[in-house]
Amino acid sequence: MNEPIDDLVRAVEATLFASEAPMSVEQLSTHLGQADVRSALLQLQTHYAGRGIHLVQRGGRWHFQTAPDLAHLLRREREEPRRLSRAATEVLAIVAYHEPVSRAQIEAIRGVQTARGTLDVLMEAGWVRVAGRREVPGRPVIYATTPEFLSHFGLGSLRELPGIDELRAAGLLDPVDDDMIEAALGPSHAGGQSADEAELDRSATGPGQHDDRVASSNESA
Amino acid sequence: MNEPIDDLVRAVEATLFASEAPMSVEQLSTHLGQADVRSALLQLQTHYAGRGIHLVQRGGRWHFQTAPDLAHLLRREREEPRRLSRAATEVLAIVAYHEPVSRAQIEAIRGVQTARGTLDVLMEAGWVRVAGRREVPGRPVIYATTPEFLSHFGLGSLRELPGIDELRAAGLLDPVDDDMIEAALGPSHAGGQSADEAELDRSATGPGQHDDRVASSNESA
Amino acid sequence: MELPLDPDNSWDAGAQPAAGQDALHLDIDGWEGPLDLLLDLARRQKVDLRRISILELVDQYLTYIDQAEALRLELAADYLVMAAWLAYLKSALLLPRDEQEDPSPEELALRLQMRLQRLGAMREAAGRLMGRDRLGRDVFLRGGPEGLRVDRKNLWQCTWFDVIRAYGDVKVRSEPVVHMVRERMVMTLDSAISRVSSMLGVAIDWMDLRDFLPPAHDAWANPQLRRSALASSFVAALELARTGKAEIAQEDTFGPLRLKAIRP
Repeated sequence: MNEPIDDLVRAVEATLFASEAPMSVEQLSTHLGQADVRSALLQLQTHYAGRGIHLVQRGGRWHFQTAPDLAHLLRREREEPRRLSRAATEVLAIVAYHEPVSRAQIEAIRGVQTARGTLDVLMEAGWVRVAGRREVPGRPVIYATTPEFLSHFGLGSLRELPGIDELRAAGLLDPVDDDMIEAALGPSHAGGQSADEAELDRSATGPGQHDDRVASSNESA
Repeated sequence: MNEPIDDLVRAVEATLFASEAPMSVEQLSTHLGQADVRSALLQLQTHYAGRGIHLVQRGGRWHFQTAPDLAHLLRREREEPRRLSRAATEVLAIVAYHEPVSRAQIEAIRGVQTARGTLDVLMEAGWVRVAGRREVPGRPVIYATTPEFLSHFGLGSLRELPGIDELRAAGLLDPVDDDMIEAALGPSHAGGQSADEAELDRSATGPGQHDDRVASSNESA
Repeated sequence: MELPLDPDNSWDAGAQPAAGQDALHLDIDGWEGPLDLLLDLARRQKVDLRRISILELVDQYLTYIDQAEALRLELAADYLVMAAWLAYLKSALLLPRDEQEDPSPEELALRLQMRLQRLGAMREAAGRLMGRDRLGRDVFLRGGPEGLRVDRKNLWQCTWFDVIRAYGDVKVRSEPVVHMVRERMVMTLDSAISRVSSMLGVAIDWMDLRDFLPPAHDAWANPQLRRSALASSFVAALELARTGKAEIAQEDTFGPLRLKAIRP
């Protein structure tokens, strides 16, 4: 019934099935005695394309997952994953589309201060990580997405973010330089603190203190 | 490339894939709206028969598992080259020259205590084995080399190990100066003791010590 | 304007009951700051954000703030600051140009529009992101993976030369330090006794012990041998005194030892 399958293809198939985590080409190759697994991966991807299970690549790592159109069958009996607040989803989108970004840049785009807790939630979910510091005065921490972010949202890479090309073409993803931030923040932050002061305040009073406005509201709005 | 697959087959495939435990026909059927899943299961079983994963039924429950001939992929051994420590090399040499030897004898010859781990390493390497017990009080375990030892070091037999005279001729038994002796005897001997005192100290460390005198010394002067 | 305060919970608590301020219901809940409110007002113009009328937007915002104040809603300061800035922007846009001004009111309006577009784009992107087929919600990994295990195995390395060199080292190190006394010329006790007693036999008076030594020439010139002869002769003298064959006398400490035969 089936044509015989290449041994390497079988080995890649079995390895990815058994693995508890997505595997990069390098990891697979190491596990399989330095074999070149690329063509086997593509063969498998094609083979599974119409089936109930798909082989996908997310951020350079490969894994099997159920076909999206069968979600209705599988979602049943499973607890709905907790939903992120609108603030958190916005921050996540900003990190993903603009990465790496500092908190000040996130705040410049959103026009409000961002609770420390919001970024913590995204880091706890494993979608956002600290990606170092920007070498500008104050050396602000910068944030970026993780491979888990790509896996979770079914993205092969950040280039697959919805609408990213259009947004870039429209200049809406241009880096927000510090002067711009200052000018932009002018109106909404005129009453208050600089980002640094806010940061200091926040660390003194505990996380998330300032953000009455952020942690509220639902995504649907 | 692939013929279209029946929706029920796809659903069964995805459900079994995502399930944390094997599922019975009844469970599957319940999960999939009372569908008759038997034929789908058989189709899948046939489909996967030659692949890297198989669909198997155990005690009335179905699940995917790695093809038996690929089970070795689940538990890989990675060999990491490691250099034998100096202590282990010495113990190995002593076993080779004096086999069968007890641990006490090894210690007596080396003049220092030998960590149990050292012999374990040599046994892990496959070069030394337990060769029984010596029929003396305490019945100490005795150690000997293995055939792997000979083959690894390219020896036909232990007789091919160079003898004392050959070692001397090769300069491997050249006299060491006083500093080296003191270093070997440890710091307590640094203060210029007489040879006799040193001798007494040394004989306290264990039996077998003095036999070496026969094979040793440079009284030729 | 005060919203439920739940700073530590960025996860949506689910069905959030609407605040019970029915009397003040002005569709004001849920703004995340003035920019958020502006964006919502701009969306109500039902045109592309790139084509919104900033003047209209400013009016809407100011009206909104007026209403809120009329209802004695407590507005956060930044809403008021934004209102003041927008009022200034409006007047600047309407009044005759002041060429000196930089940035120009048009430039400021453009920046505001850009910020609204930027925020609008991210908000939309967030929605599309959340709507994707998400792992654990829409698509699933294998439920019971066997797992891959890599056992590390040490591949011990050692050469034949390492082994024999190690053995050589052990041998050299553990070899007892043997101090061999080189064979050398000595006067034995026996010969000293016979020499001393025979010389005593012919002596008449006290004799210095040193006079019993062989003459210091040839082999006996060797200082080591002379010392050996002296020592042996001394012991011989003691032995002869013990057996009652000789007398020993010494007048001062470290003075010459003198011997004399005891005649039976």
